[in-house]
Amino acid sequence: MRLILAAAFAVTPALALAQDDSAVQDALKARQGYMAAISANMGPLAAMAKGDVAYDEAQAVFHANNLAALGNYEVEMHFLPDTAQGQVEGSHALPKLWDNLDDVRAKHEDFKVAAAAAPEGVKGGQAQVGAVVQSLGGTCKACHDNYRAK
Amino acid sequence: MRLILAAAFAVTPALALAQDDSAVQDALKARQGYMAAISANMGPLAAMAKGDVAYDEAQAVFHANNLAALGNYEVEMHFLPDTAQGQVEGSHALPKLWDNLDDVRAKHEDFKVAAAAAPEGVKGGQAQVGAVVQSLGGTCKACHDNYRAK
Amino acid sequence: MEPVREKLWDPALRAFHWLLAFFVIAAWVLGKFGPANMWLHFWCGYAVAGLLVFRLIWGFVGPEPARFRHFLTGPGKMLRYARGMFRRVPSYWPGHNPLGALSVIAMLLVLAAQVGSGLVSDPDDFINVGPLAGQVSQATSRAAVGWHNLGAVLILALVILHVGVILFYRFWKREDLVRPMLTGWKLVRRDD
Amino acid sequence: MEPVREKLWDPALRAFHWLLAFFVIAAWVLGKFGPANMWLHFWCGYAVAGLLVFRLIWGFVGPEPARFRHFLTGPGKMLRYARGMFRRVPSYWPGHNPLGALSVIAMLLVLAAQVGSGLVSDPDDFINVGPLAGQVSQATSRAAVGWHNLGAVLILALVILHVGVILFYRFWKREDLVRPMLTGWKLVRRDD
Repeated sequence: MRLILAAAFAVTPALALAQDDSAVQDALKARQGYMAAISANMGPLAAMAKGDVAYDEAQAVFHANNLAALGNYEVEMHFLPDTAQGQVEGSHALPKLWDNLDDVRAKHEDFKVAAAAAPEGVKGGQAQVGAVVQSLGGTCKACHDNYRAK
Repeated sequence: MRLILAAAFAVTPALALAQDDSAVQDALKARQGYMAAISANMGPLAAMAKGDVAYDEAQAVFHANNLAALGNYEVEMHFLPDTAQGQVEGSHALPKLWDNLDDVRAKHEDFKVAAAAAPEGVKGGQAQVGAVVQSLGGTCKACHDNYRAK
Repeated sequence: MEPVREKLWDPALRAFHWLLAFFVIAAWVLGKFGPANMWLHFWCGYAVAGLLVFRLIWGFVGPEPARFRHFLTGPGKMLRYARGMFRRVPSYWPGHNPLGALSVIAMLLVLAAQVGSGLVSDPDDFINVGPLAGQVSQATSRAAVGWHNLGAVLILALVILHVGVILFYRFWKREDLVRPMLTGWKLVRRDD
Repeated sequence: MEPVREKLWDPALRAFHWLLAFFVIAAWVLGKFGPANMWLHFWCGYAVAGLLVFRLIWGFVGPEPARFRHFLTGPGKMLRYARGMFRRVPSYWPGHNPLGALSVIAMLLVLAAQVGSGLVSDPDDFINVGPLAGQVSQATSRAAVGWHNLGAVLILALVILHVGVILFYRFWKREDLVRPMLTGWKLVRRDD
């Protein structure tokens, strides 16, 4: 895994040199779109957990499946070097993210594990959705607390 | 499946009314980020298929896994009604996409199937990657031809 | 003066014409209805590009009826020709007539533009990326896909016009333009 | 004049002080080191909010030493107090001294701001969304997370200052300020 990512990052600078700005823009688009997608699927689950929306198993499973798919996506590849807040316009990632890639990887792994359990986890009722939202939300917070600009 | 999506779309307008512009922006961000992510993973595979980059099984599998994860994501939820080109700034989706949602769904299913086969498919050498890129690229084209603004 | 049967179109020009027709139609059909992998469409495009280069050269060094200076005339001559166009008699014109010349030029220009936009197109599918797409900006290579689509519509319109006018000559003016392009021989009258 | 032992701090004020200390510290520690689900932090925050409301009311209707008008003085009095501050003698001050009053106000304002930013914060984790986050714009609720973080730093600074000054009084000026806040009884001298 490390090797693959190392290889990916070895190739990346070459691409970045070729068309720097567009590569950066694509990276921001991909990673911020990833977060928007997580958010768009967490939203309905959180609303169900709080009771703002009636529990609907099929819909809960639908969003949980989407989150599981996102968990399997290695979004780290879009965190190109030198694309932190202050380095490129529109980035909200703190520079220290890049100094703690092992930690970031571990936290993303936590999200992946929580998301993988979500499709089964949300079945059975509102309380089930609540538990899933808690476990997923915790992994959001873990990373946002440290690596997202406030 | 239809029912879930129907339910998803039944909830969506309520959200859209609550904070119309931000919901639309989030939808664009999520779906365009999804495309950017596909592109960012297809790129290295296409380069390998063409021989621009040396074949590297681990890296090919890495990107194929990412594409498989994206295939499992139901991006259709981000194609909110009235977010076609001409209706919202920055959209490149043609209005007829919304008139052919069954076809769009079928085409996304083709991508999902092709992407699911990619992680095993790319193993074995450059020619294998070529075949995977062909089958995946075909599903890109199928949808772009009809539903993406030129 | 009576029209005389003469060898009007040289063999190279006739070969050019039918090869161009073949490759343009093949490219067009493959483009619209062909397989997702468009390598055949690409090669048809390269063939069209080669044919266009030949035609450009032939327009300067080929036999008289093939030369641009022979059939590119002024608006006066075009108007005069257009005025007599609907008479139900063959034109017996020794080459591209003044109006047809416009159509020839339009066809060549549109095809050249179509080749150009195709070469730099990037439809974002990773399999049908034009060979020169990397030489232009991403915005250009994406826009080129749109121009290429538009070009296909223009080409269809020009081909329909071309075929329509040939049918008009055949059934209204009673002049067969197809056979001369196959055999080279045409009934012509040189009275101007 | 000799200092006299008198009942300075009323029971409600003392309860307020120690409850506030408890909930602020609990909220702070839970915020930094607590579990991902911050419902305990939230309830500490609500407790702080309630205590602040009490203090605001008590500042107008409570016993004399608790009233704002009693301890909010002008800069002259503050300067005079500051000048004598480093003498190694107890202040025997009958309430919040003119400089300490500044600290009280700073603490109350920062805590009120902290409660406010916490109520409208949305840290985008779907579990710790402030109860009033939906009442403000998304940009505001996101920015509020930043203000809330900044507030935590300010509170830490004020608490350290508060404890530092108490230690300074205890060991430099040889005046115990903690015991009066527990018992209510303090040695005071009313010579001004």
